[in-house]
Amino acid sequence: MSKPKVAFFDFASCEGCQLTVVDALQTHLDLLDAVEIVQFREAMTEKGEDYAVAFIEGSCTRPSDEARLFKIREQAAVVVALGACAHLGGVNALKNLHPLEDVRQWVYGDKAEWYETYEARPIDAVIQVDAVIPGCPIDREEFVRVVKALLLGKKPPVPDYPLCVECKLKENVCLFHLGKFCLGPVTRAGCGAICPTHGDGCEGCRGLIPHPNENAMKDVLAEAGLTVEEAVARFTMFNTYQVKDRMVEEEAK
Amino acid sequence: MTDSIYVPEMARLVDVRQMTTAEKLFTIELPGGRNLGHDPGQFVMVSMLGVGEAPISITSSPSRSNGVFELCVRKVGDVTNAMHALQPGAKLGIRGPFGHGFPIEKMRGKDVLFAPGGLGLAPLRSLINQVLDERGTFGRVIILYGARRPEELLFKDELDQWVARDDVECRVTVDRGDEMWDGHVGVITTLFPKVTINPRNTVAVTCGPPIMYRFVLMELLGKGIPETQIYLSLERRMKCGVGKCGHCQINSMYCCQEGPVFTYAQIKGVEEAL
Amino acid sequence: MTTVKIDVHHLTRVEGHGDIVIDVQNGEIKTCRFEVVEAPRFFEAFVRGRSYLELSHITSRICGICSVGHATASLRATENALGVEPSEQTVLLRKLNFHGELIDSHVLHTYYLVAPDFLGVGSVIPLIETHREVVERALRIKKLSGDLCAMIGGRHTHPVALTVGGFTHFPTEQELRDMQQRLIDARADMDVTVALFATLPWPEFERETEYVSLHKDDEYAFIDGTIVTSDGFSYPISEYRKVTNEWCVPFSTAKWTKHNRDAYMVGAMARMNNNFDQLHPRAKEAAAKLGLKPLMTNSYLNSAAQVVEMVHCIEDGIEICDRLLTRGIQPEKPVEPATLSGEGAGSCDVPRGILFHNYVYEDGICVRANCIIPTNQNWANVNADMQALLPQIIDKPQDEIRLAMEMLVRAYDPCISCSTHLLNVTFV
Amino acid sequence: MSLWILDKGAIAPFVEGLMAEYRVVGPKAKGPQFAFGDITDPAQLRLDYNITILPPKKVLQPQYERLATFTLGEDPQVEPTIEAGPTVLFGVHTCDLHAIRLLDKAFSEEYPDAHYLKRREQTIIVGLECLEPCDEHSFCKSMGTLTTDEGYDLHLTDLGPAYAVDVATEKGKTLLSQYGTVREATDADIRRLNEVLGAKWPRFTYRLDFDAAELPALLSTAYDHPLWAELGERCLACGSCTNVCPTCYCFNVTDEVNMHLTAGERLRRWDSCQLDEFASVAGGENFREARKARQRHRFFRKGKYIYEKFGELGCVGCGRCIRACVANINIVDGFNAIHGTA
Ligand SMILES: Cc1cc2nc3c(=O)[nH]c(=O)nc-3n(C[C@H](O)[C@H](O)[C@H](O)COP(=O)(O)OP(=O)(O)OC[C@H]3O[C@@H](n4cnc5c(N)ncnc54)[C@H](O)[C@@H]3O)c2cc1C
Ligand code: SF4
Ligand code: SF4
Ligand code: SF4
Repeated sequence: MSKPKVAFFDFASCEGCQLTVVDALQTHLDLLDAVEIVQFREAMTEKGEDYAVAFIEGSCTRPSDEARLFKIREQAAVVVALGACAHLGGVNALKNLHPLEDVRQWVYGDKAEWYETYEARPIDAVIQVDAVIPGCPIDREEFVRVVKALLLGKKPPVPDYPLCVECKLKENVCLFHLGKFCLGPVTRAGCGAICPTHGDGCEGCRGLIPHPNENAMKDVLAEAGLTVEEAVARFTMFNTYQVKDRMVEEEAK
Repeated sequence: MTDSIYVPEMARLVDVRQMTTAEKLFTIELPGGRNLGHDPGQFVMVSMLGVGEAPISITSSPSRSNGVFELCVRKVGDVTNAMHALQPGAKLGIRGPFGHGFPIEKMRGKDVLFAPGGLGLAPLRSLINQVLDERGTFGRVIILYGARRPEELLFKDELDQWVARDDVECRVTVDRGDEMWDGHVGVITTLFPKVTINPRNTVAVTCGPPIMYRFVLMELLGKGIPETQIYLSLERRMKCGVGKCGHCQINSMYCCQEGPVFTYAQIKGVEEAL
Repeated sequence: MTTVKIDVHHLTRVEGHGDIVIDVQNGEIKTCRFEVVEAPRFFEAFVRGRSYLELSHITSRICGICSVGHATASLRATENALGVEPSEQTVLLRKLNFHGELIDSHVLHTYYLVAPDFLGVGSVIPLIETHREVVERALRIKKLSGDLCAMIGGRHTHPVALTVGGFTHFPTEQELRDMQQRLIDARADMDVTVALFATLPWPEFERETEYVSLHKDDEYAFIDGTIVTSDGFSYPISEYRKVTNEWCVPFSTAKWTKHNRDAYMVGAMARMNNNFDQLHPRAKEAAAKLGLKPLMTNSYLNSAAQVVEMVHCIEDGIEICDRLLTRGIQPEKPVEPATLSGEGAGSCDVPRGILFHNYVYEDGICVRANCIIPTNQNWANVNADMQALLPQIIDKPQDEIRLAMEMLVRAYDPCISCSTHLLNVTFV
Repeated sequence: MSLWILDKGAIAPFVEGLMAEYRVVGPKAKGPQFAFGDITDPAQLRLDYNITILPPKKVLQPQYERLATFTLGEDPQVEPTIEAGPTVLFGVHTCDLHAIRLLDKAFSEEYPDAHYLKRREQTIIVGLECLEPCDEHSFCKSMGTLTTDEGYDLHLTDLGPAYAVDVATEKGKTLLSQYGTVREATDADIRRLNEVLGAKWPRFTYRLDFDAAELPALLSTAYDHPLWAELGERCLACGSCTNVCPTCYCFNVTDEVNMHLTAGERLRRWDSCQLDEFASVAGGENFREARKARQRHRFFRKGKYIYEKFGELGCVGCGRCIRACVANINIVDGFNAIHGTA
């Protein structure tokens, strides 16, 4: 079997996910035996254009990004969204909570019109995405698992169940028992419950599970002492793009 | 042999036949040509190592085993995709047979009405062929088979033989025909008015997609067949096949152990069953 | 007469998107600059409205390479704003975590991004075949530093356990002991690293500029201290604007800065120029082997200075482990804020140079924020260097010019993704 | 078999001795709570614990477990892996002892599970008599699990300065004689033991409004009870209730391969009937799509289905699911509500 050619691309992001890919090599140098990397700007100069698998990091934040995305989609047989920015919009989408003009002027002042920008969005808002590797940043081991699944022609093994499952299986003390807050019950697992394990509530970086009981989650947060605004703010840290419409609807009510 | 119930035995794929665009027929031989020793309606857990495991009904009849058995598999996901990529000679893991199949002894002397829909013919075929091989011990044999389109009909050669036989009343229908199709058109339930039966002496056997059950059951009950004489084969997610993993539970019943064949009486009113 | 046209679209082996544009017509330099084309991300605008507890988690996402640095600077800004004095244990753990990130970032830069230039290849990947032991050593050091970060912060990139006033999770003493041993074992790898980089033919190029960094009298400053410049200026962190003076240029989504001259430099070389005395003795030995001593004025040597800093951080890391183990790890609760309103600035000298975060809070909610990233502070200097270098090499083949320019920009270890979200807020 | 007295001071040397030969697993502090874990220093053992986050089930059926390894290629081979070693499970409360008995049945009936049974066979259980309720959520008295005379090899009862040790099996006897410094119980000790056991009962309260034996019958009338819809509204479907339950044993099985796709392993992981996809099949059908149906399934499993299969209730009253549920779904309140409206 010839090695599949893969390429990495980045849009608005911190490049932490690509860095995590580089990190994955520390323990999985054999990744390089299994795939041929033809483009990875962060780590190499060569630029091959004959890739079959495209890993895309980052959100689409300006109209000119779209053309680049279309081009990638046209070439790649498989497009994988790498990390929360690409999968959800991530922290980039926090700016969508403010009027766009205000955001531009706040940062660039009277030079605002020099810099192109629009509402930050996940990649699948622009092109079809075949698989996602969630997380901010992605989980090293999950990245490797997904690569292996792609090699096998299997569905990527990204869990659909909530974080509480992993957290409980690790036997962590639940943060709600410590008087803290956590989005674990509505957030997709797969990170090994890394935040609760380190004493901090899940912030939802892996996105919501398929049928989250958002109302019950808000009730739980309220009972734990958050105001409605605070509870909503917790949802928006990484999922603004997903929950914003619903927030607007609810406010209208 | 292994001492773990979860570890498959590596069997050899003897033959693969494309049946429709989505389904293939796999002929499989256990090590040493050992007989699988199954009852009609039982299933095996098929392992594609590295990919996973899936329950698949044995479609061949125990009466025709010849040291091999057959599976008719639709390509829908990981395991079935991997199976469809196999070439004859390949190895695949088999555990089983598991579950309770059709109680053929209880059917002897009775009229048997088969009502498979689509891929539902796969599990029923093992029973149909055994009944036909022991034809003398049964009353009437009626087969009402429906598929969505002519090209989705399974086991076409056998269907033709059944239709041709004098001792079998076999009718086939498709939801939508095409220019080549000169048979019956309509959903499977439109075949029912065409047969008259003696309900007391008839056993009905059906298998198909969940939506089909509701309508077929209405017909069967409408014909007066007792609930204890209607058999269905149900599909559930299964991770062990041996009554442990919990996925296949229908209320208190483990589909893999008590089923996959149930009488309508067993599942009637069970909200989770159909 | 020479005509050169170079347009390196999306310079590789750097973090983020930037283009080198050179246009020389008949010997006359029309354009010679580095353009930042990274998509702006607007952090300062969207952290408004967020809780003080979230700020370090959000701003760590400015940069995946120096997320610990951003988180730490952010925490210091918040703590200064809200009257929080972190405990000694917190200070030690943060420093240790910071060292982990610095080693990680420097090994990435020196081994993965810079070394291929000297070995004549386009990336680290071919080196796996030709220089396997070099790659394996790099991976080893990188894994060590990543594991060090994960031991304290919970994961390598975007630390979890760092919070305002302390930590939400602590390493066990056993973990610390094991880590200390690994740091000690890494000395061997560092010796070979120093020897390797001592053999590299650094390009010759001198251009003296102003060097800006943090400074402490009693230690090599990475977190807190005062801002000092090689031109003799010194400011408290809260007056960082007197140094940074930001301005926008049309071809760059990142802003530029200037202080006493038109440009200044930050980063490993700047730190070493200003704080050479505070380096660990073993790091000074390494510097001697690499032929480095203040005042260094060849920007290419920034990468060599990073090697010296790696040695320093490993040695200091070993000592910090000692101090923590002697004290014993206490599961301290984070220090609560004294007030929920106020303004504060925080600063760290992160791998790429001095970094500032500055927030204003009202009732625990951020209402204004400003972050000034090291790479931005270097842009003006990068361009000044490019313009100084070009006439010296203008007669060389275009490919050589291109490579020299790429290497020059890369020597700054620019982190372009972090540098594109700046703002001019006038604090009133 | 017989009763012995082990001074509290002799616990540490006893455990120390065990550690040399066995993996010793016992309750340890985990932040403000407790968890069973490997004892590497007798001082870690917290026999004063109230309840652990996960039940000791995890020693017999680990959260993640390798079932088999395999090689791929022309002639693929698969080998079972049974990971078991000599283990002492130390300090198991009585409700959990009842639960282990139930698991023993579940894993040995019809198709015996060699993976579980091998570990079970290699595990020596030291029980610990509960003298007061773990906390406000315990309802062991209602479930009849607040004491037991089987399911352990040794059983400790705290008599103040010493433990009374009930020796129930040969294995227990050997263990005690090899590593324990004990003396035979005197009549006075036995009197003291009876006093202690007698005094514990009033400290526990009945929390079910009815006799637990009525549960299966009660539930047969409650399939369409409005409670399920109410719970379905509140339930987050996070699976915590079943993951902490000592009698839940459902699992999922997945394969992992190496990078070269030449070999791999088959793994099993705890699964939960509360999760969205648990009962879904190819074609998109989900047979328990609604959260209310999943909650009902849990209640029925605990109060009826398991009983029908094994002759014992599937709930031992440990209260872990109540503690774990962030949405405050309470199985006691649920059962009582059904009883109240039946
Ligand atoms: C007793 C029995 C007998 C059977 N007999 C046959 C037979 O004879 N022939 C036959 O072809 N099939 C038969 N089946 C069905 C067969 O077992 C399934 O189609 C099979 O499990 C599919 O496995 P897979 O790995 O290929 O698919 P999977 O990869 O499991 O996926 C199948 C489909 O389900 C979806 N899916 C997967 N996981 C989830 C999830 N978590 N949530 C929602 N959707 C999901 C996928 O998207 C895909 O479309 C039988 C089933 C049973 C229980
Ligand atoms: S800490 Fe969070 S993820 Fe863990 S169990 Fe509690 S709510 Fe779930
Ligand atoms: S623990 Fe509570 S919220 Fe979670 S699945 Fe169980 S009942 Fe639902
Ligand atoms: S159902 Fe709840 S109370 Fe009963 S045994 Fe399980 S976890 Fe404990």
